[in-house]
Amino acid sequence: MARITASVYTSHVPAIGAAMDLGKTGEPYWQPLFKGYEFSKQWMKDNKPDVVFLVYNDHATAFSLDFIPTFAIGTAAEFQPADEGWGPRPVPVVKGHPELASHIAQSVIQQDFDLTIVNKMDVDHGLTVPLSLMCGQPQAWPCPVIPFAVNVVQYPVPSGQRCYNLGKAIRKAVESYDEDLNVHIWGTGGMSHQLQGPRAGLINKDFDNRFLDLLETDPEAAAAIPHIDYVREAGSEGIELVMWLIARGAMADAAGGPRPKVAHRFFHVPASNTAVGHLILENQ
Amino acid sequence: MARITASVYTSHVPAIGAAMDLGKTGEPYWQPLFKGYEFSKQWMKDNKPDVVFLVYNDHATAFSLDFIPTFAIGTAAEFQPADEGWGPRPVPVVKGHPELASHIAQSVIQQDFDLTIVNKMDVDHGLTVPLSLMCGQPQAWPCPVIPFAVNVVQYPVPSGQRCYNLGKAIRKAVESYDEDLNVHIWGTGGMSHQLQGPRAGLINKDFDNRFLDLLETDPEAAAAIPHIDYVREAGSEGIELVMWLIARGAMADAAGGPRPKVAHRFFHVPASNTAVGHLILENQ
Amino acid sequence: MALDKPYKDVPGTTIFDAEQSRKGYWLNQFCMSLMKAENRERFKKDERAYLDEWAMTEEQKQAVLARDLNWCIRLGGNIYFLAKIGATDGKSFQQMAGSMTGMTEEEYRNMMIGGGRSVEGNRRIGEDGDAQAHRQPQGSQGKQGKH
Amino acid sequence: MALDKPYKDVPGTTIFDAEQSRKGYWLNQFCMSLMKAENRERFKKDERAYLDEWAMTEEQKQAVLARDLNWCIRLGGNIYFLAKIGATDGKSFQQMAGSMTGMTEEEYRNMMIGGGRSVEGNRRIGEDGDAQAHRQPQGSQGKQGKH
Ligand SMILES: [Fe+3]
Ligand SMILES: [Fe+3]
Repeated sequence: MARITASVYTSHVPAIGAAMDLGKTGEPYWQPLFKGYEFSKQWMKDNKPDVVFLVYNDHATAFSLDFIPTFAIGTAAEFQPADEGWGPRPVPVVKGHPELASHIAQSVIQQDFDLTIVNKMDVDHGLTVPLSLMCGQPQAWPCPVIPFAVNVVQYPVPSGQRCYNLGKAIRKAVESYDEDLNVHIWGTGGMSHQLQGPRAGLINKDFDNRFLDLLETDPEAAAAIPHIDYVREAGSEGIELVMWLIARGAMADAAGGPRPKVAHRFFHVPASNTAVGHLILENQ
Repeated sequence: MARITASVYTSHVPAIGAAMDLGKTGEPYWQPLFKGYEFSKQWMKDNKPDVVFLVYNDHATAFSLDFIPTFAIGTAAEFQPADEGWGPRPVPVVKGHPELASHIAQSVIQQDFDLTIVNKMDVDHGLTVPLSLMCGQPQAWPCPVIPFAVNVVQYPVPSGQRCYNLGKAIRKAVESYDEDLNVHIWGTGGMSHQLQGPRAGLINKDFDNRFLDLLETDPEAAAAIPHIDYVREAGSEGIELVMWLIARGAMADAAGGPRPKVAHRFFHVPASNTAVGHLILENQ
Repeated sequence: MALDKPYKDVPGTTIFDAEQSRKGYWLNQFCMSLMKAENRERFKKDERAYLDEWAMTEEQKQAVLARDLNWCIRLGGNIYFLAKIGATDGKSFQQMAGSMTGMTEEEYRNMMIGGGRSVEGNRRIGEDGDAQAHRQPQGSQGKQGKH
Repeated sequence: MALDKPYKDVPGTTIFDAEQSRKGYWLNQFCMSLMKAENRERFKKDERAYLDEWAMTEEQKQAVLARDLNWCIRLGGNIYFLAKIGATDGKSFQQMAGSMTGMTEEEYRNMMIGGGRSVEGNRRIGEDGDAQAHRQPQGSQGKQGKH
């Protein structure tokens, strides 16, 4: 049977991808950030998953205003890195896992989550930057990836509680898949940032660190945070943090199991406009 | 405040649209069917809604396999009749109600239904045939229409219970809209039919009539019917009946109010491959 | 995959689930392309050449050329997609549905006018209704003996 | 419309809700078109002509030509869409975000390196933080007096 063994949380700032693609990771500005992911790259090698279920948001790339799915699961065999206006990132194509993705879609829809199934979609920095941070710059990504896109562009985005409950449903779905697979679930986006208006550049380290604390030890409390608190405290784009709750809800303790082990935690300000948070949790 | 005053249920067979478009409604084959809708056309004039919220399914028209939303709400200003392969039907363009549609989308997403918002979509016979049956052949449809598309093409479709609960959420959403609007909600598709394989042509009058009975007096029981019963008893395309439950869940009695009045009920076999059922319920 | 497929025991019926959808992806996408009048023209002019533009299997192409909808469905086709082929050929949904039973157009039409196919014997594989495998093809074709 | 918009009291912030989305539909769809290299070329060659291909309001076109992102946002633009204009101009997300504050690039960059903008005074309209309306534009431009 397939199992979710770990969850990974990380911000997905486009400038981080650009720094890697342009060979700037050694510059003083970027050095402290990439140092925080050295552990993670080794951890990925030591704990290589068979599949990554990657929760992210599309930034007006695959989905225009013509079509705004609240939750979209990618069931295709592959997904191309998108041209977001600067040209596509020079990273490997993302191979999907159509069988597991379709299985999860079926199971989760039957648990009353109204997914949109997507078979054609380019993936933007929201998905590729976390892969770069966790895997470096390989010729091919180390395993198949199931893209799961959440609408955080047009209000209303799904509530933290809805996301947390979705994580629980995904866990059930994975555990009802016959094949033995080691699955990681990643929640990406955030932490505090605002990219618009006179309030652009907002950073709230206290909120971010409290969120990381809650994620470790009291995810139910994190799930109860209302939208307006994210906007007010963590900036209009800080709302992306709801996506971390999907990954968190898929951990064993959300279903009555033991608390996960904290393998790694890292926090850094700034990357471009954003506070970077990162956490690796392992099911015990 | 806006209110849902009535719900309409009807099959949406493409051949019915063709019969109207080609002037065949007087032929012996079609006469008994259109006779059943004479009451309804008059009723539409006597009870003209300000907006129709029209639940239907797309038949591989606006949505290919690239993109399969479980629930999609149309928030655009207009929707063109689609070319399904025979050329577009010669019917008026469908005007939307972007303000109410967006309001419903926002409210229903906040009630944990994971809608897809659609701003560009052609509408097929699933939407236009019910309009033709209820309104005849006018130069323009009598009021704005909000298209609400449900996936019943690729399994799994949402459960009857999920659809019924969605109806309740839509009702709450409509009632929280400030403007005074008389809203009708329509559930379309079904009744028993199967369009594929050696079992094509299946009709089950007993199932259909019992479904109509339940819809009148015990919608909770109708909502509890599992998928497999629709397939087994009403044919593989009979599953479209789950859409009727969305309209039914939006009636007052689903929220503790009085049972609706049955204004009209009609049943006829066949229209092409399909049993045609039709019901008009009025909130008291 | 441990998910239930309770619909596997319904005779003469293929439920279009994720597995079928994966199998039939390009076949169905080809069908969608026939929603444009230009494409219908191009397809009609040279069916084989048009089909060769799509990443379909050879068997899927053969099934389309043969207009064998049951065959198309076995290969992952879905009736709402396949209907675009019928529309291109000027066929009605009733003609398409009937073609999958082995009945003539008239036989199928008469069955529908007579109240349609009965569900009796057609609920589960192993019963003796007219949709069961051992009773195909239906209509006069069936009476002439299997082929 | 009786739905809550609790986010209306956050200073210097426009939440992209259905109302903004409707207002900005064509502006944002124009931005999406810049994801294709050919379109970026055409836009750069003759911005006005390219804009005139879209059903945008004249004011939306002016706001784009002026590269005034705050103005674009008031007219329904969303930052993730507008970012395609910045990308076409070869600007980074930090340059785009900074441009909405009135600060110079260097001032904004230094604010970020210094830990970013504080939330203190910037939670609600009416407080005295640097994102409040009465303290715009920010940076040296603000010190030179309003214009
Ligand atoms: Fe993001
Ligand atoms: Fe239908």
